[in-house]
Amino acid sequence: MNLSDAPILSLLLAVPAAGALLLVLLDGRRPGLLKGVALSTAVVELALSVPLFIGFRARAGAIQFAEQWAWIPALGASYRVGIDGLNLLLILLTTFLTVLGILSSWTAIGRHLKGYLIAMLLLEVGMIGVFVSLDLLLFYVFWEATLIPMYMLIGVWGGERRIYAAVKFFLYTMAGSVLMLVAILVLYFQNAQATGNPTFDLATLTRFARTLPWSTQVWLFLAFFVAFAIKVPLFPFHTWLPDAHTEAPTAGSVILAGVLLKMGVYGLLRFAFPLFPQVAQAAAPYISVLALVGILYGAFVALVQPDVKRLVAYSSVAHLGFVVLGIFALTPQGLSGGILQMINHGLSTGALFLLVGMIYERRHTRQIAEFGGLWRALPVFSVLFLIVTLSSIGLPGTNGFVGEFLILLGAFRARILFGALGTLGIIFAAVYMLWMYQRVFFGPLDKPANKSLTDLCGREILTVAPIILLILFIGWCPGPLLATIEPAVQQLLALFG
Amino acid sequence: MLQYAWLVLVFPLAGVLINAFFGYRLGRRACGALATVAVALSFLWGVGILAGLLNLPAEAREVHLALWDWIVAADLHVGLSLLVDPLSVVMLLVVTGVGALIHLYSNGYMREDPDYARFFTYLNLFIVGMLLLVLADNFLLLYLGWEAVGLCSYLLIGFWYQKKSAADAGKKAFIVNRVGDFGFALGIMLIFATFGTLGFREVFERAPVTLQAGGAVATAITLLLFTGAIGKSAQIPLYVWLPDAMEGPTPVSALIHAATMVTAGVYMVARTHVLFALAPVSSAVVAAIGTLTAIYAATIALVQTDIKRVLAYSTISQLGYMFLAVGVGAYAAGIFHLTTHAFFKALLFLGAGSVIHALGGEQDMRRMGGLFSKLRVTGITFVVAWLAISGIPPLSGFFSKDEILAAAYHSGNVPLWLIGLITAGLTAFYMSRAVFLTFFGDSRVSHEAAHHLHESPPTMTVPLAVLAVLAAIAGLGASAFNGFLEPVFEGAHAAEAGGLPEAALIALSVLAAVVGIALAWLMYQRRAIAPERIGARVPSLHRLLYNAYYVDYGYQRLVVRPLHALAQWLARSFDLGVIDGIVNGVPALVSGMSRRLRGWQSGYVRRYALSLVFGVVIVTTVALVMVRTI
Amino acid sequence: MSVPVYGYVALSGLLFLIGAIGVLVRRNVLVILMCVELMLNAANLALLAFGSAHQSLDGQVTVLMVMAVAAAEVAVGLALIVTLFRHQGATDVDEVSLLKG
Amino acid sequence: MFELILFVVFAVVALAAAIGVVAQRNVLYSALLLVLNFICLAALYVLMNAQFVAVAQIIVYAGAVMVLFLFTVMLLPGKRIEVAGRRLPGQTPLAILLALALGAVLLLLLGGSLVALGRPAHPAITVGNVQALAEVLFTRYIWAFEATGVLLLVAVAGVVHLLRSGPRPGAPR
Repeated sequence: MNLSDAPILSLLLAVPAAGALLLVLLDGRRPGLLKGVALSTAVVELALSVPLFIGFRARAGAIQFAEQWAWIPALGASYRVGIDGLNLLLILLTTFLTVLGILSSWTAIGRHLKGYLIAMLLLEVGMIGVFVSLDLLLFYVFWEATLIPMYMLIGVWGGERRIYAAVKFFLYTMAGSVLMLVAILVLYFQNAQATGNPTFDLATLTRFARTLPWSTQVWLFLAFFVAFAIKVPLFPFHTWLPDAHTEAPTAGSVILAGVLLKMGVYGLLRFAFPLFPQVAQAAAPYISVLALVGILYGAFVALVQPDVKRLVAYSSVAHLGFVVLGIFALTPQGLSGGILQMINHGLSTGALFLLVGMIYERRHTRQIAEFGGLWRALPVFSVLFLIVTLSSIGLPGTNGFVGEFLILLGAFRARILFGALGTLGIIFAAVYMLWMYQRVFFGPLDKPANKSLTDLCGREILTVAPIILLILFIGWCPGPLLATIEPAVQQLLALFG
Repeated sequence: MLQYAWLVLVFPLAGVLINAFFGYRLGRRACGALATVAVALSFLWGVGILAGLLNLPAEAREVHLALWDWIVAADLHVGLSLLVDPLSVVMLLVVTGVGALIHLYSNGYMREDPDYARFFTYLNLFIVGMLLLVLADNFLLLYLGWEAVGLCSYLLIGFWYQKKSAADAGKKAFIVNRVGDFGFALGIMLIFATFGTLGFREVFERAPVTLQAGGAVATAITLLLFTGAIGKSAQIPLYVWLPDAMEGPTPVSALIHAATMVTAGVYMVARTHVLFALAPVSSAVVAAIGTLTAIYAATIALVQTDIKRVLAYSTISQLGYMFLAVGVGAYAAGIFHLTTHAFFKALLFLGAGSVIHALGGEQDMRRMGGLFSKLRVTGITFVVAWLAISGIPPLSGFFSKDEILAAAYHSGNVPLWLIGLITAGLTAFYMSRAVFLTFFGDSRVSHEAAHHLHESPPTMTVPLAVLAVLAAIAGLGASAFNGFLEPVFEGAHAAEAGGLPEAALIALSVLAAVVGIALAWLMYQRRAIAPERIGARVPSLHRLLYNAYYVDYGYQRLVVRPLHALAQWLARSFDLGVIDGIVNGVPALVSGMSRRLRGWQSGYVRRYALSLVFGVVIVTTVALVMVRTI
Repeated sequence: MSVPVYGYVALSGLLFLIGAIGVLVRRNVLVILMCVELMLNAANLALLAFGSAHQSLDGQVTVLMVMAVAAAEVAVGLALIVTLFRHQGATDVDEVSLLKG
Repeated sequence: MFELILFVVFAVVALAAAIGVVAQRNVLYSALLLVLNFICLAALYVLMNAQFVAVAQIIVYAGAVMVLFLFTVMLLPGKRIEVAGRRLPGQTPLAILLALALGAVLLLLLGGSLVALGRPAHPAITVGNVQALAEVLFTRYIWAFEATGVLLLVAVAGVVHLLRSGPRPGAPR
């Protein structure tokens, strides 16, 4: 049987759901069993996603592994999934980070472990669903479905101000998604009225959207854009992020930074661009300015954050600014770099959060002022942190450089000034990350509480090591990834003529 | 042979991996030996490459080795590919040769340090980065090596990370370099936007056609590239990181911050000479900045009391010379000076390291003196290096410096030459001062340190001796060197203008050196002129020079603090106040309204019933109004 | 001379309003329940009056239904009151304000 | 004429009893006044030729419902008389005001059409015939009738459940 005929995508959705169901039925007082089941589910899921990469034909360009069933025939909504260069890597990133997320929660979660693991697996279902959906209603359902487990993860297993952060996260994202829902419905009804054939199918609606009057297109684009920009988050919609990140448990932060933010960019690429290419093109300069402001602003604000997690959160604002700058350059390098940088950011920031989580588990604080000279106590940890830091500041030889360089090159070719200002951002990235690194790891080991810290154990190293390997691999051989992205980029570029 | 040139990278890379994972298990000796051998093997392999290159006819000495595709996106194709030509081989040999010697030296110098494995890992990693830099066949790979050595520099400056000043210096070096890299990166992008490729061969082939000579694009590209060079090679205004970089272990200062990494900027300008040839304005800027830096740093070096700081400012000054050379089109002379400088400056640093080592960490020249008799090998080799850098014939520095001054003179820019000449005198002066204060005169060594005074072990003195020989005789190979580099820089010759004859120029430069030495001898050896008196005569000038023109202070005040204050304001007031204020304001408004409405939800059933009746009255009234109006 | 329909309806309205006032002002749940019965009966009266005015039996049928429902309501309501009393020891509605926002 | 007098008498008594129900502070008296009100209404039903309904009214309300009320009043110990305690401010005046407003609005809304409705043309003919009522009830309204039965059944079950569960009287709360 041909690999691309297997219903892998449905399996990807079903496996974590089944795992979650199994967890529901298990005895909540046996943490070992629960963790074992959750981890094996995630690993199976990861193993299932690998054939996607192997079976994917980069040159084919079209949607692959497609599946379609009627879902709500009366509404014209269908279960329509498939992958192309745009979402393949994001799916891999999701399955990969979920495994690491569960591994990282091995000892960190004290209460309601069962609920926690169920939430993680359901979150995975939602994320995969978002990435594979090719039907607007299906997409919307999955999009909202990711909110609930994440809300739980922050609100139940979070830090001091978890309720505030969770509610803010939920309401902020919800506000955006409601706009998107309105836009989807407008599109749906306009199409139904015009053609008499109600459908939520993306391809059909894409063809239809071109025929709408310009002002309608602008409004609809804006609605989609705001929803996605909040998720990204693009300046000035970013303030939910530091709170959510700071309060979320480690795995929550990893998934949030690694995957959930990418849903915003993915949404722009998958929906906003093809549906309203002309508007996107016209809006590109303005949105690029927002992205640039985000890059510099995120860097500045990150500089003075006293809390490591908050610092990383603001660095995410800057990094996602890079991504948006890249994709709105609407040039081949910019788009390739933007898509690649999504993966890169997922890896490096995910790793940063994992590492911060490990030190938090030991010291129960994330205040930079509480650390200092940690290299003496935790050499392995420090080296791993260093590599991830370097990836985050885009040092050549790490994945961050490839992405950032392509983005900046793309932006530069579109508008020289934007490229130049974006490049300025890499200076600031070095400033805030290295300063933080210096304050945490260098200097004398003078705090008594830090002296007795133990270095990473095998499981923890195992959690971070795969990311480190990927960081270096993508830094030196991004070829396979870029080749996967290429056809999607070409298709996007074809939209803009 | 040549197609296996990439093996030079593999040896140190293997050293990195082995030492990183097993360094401490191998033990101190094995770890250091492994690192040294790795670099030595690279050097030997480099010699083999040189032999292979020499076997080829002069015009064919340019081999491109494509290893694998690195970044491919649409029309961007960047390969991980190496370029072997005379220029890169010279750099390769300097890096691995001096590198191997310094590795050997480090075995002795770092004998006491518990973190030896980390040290040698970094050092080997640096060699890898530097080799990538000099062997790169395209701008992006050059940039990769560029950043990689920057990283190693950062790590090695901050090697003793528990010292705050060291960690600070490392960070400063990295960030200041990033400012330069900002320009470099933009330059690369502009090159791609202009040529559609980043490969050296393609760019240089197309440049004369695509670029208009003296045009804005050519000038912009070259100036941007030069910005990168300014950062890496510590020129005005981005030199501030190099003096602080002396916080690192002395072998690091010798290898990275004197002999190799800081010369990467010169290498880059030489490598892209085709572009600079098309941008006379940029070349003039390069020469001007180089000259200015040369004399500027030399004046600062006059009054420094820390021996490593003297050497650091001297390095900046000598780098200025190299830029002067490449700025006036004397690329071979620049590279030649780069090479000889690598020998004698590494030697000076290693000698200084040996002194510091012998004195148990003392770096202040005011507490040295009379060490020549105690530290024989160090003393003799240091004297050789001193004479070489001062430009006394027939030592190497004389040849290379003289070539540069001659080129500057012949380029028709007499002021540049004159400043260069004065700088030569200043150089001779401050180096002599350092030598006299350190090795001659009365001992001002503290009693404690004098007790432990000892010559360094052979692992440290052997490299000194080898380098001393090289520093002494390298000048003799000047014409062979130039001939070897000829094919790379073909067509880029400084015009031979009239004016003073060659001999007169030589005489003048030697005279400057002799005057400098003599003055220092009078002041610091004979004490005929008390330096303190001069300092007291113009205290403000002395303070100005001693504090390096307060540039660091100025940067701190004008750049660092305002930016930091801005960041604070953005984070505290703007982000939490304005943006988050709006975000939190909307729900606050809603909840404020609902708090008022909540009064109705009193929990009293009868109140609810009352509301219900009220609602009925309203509805019926509306019905009534509607009935009446219809 | 027969009584005009509006007489019955007016009486029904007055009874309804008295019942409503009772529900609103009294605090004893039992009395409130009685007032509700009063209102139901007022409605029944109106139903019958309209039914006879239109010569229709539907009014009477509806009243019968209402009676059944009222009986059920009284039964359940009293049971609730008893339960409430067991839990809260109160027959005063103002003492039961758990729904306070 | 005789009919009118009867109407007025019963109406006045019914109103007085209703006011008594609301105004009386003793719950027991309220219950008894409610019975009086029900009986008056039954009499008025007879005037409208709805004899069956009137009988049902007596049996169901004055009989069953009232007995339930009285039992409950007796069963619940403690204060049968409302004490003036904590009051909701303005509840009583507002209630009366709203009731008057409602009455006024209803009057304005319906008054005209009610007068236009006039008197029943032939008050004593078919309406009030028990047989006719039964015919309608068991043909057209059979489903409603059955549903009412089910409702009563459910109510019985509910009441039984309510009173069986929960803490016994006097149990610690």
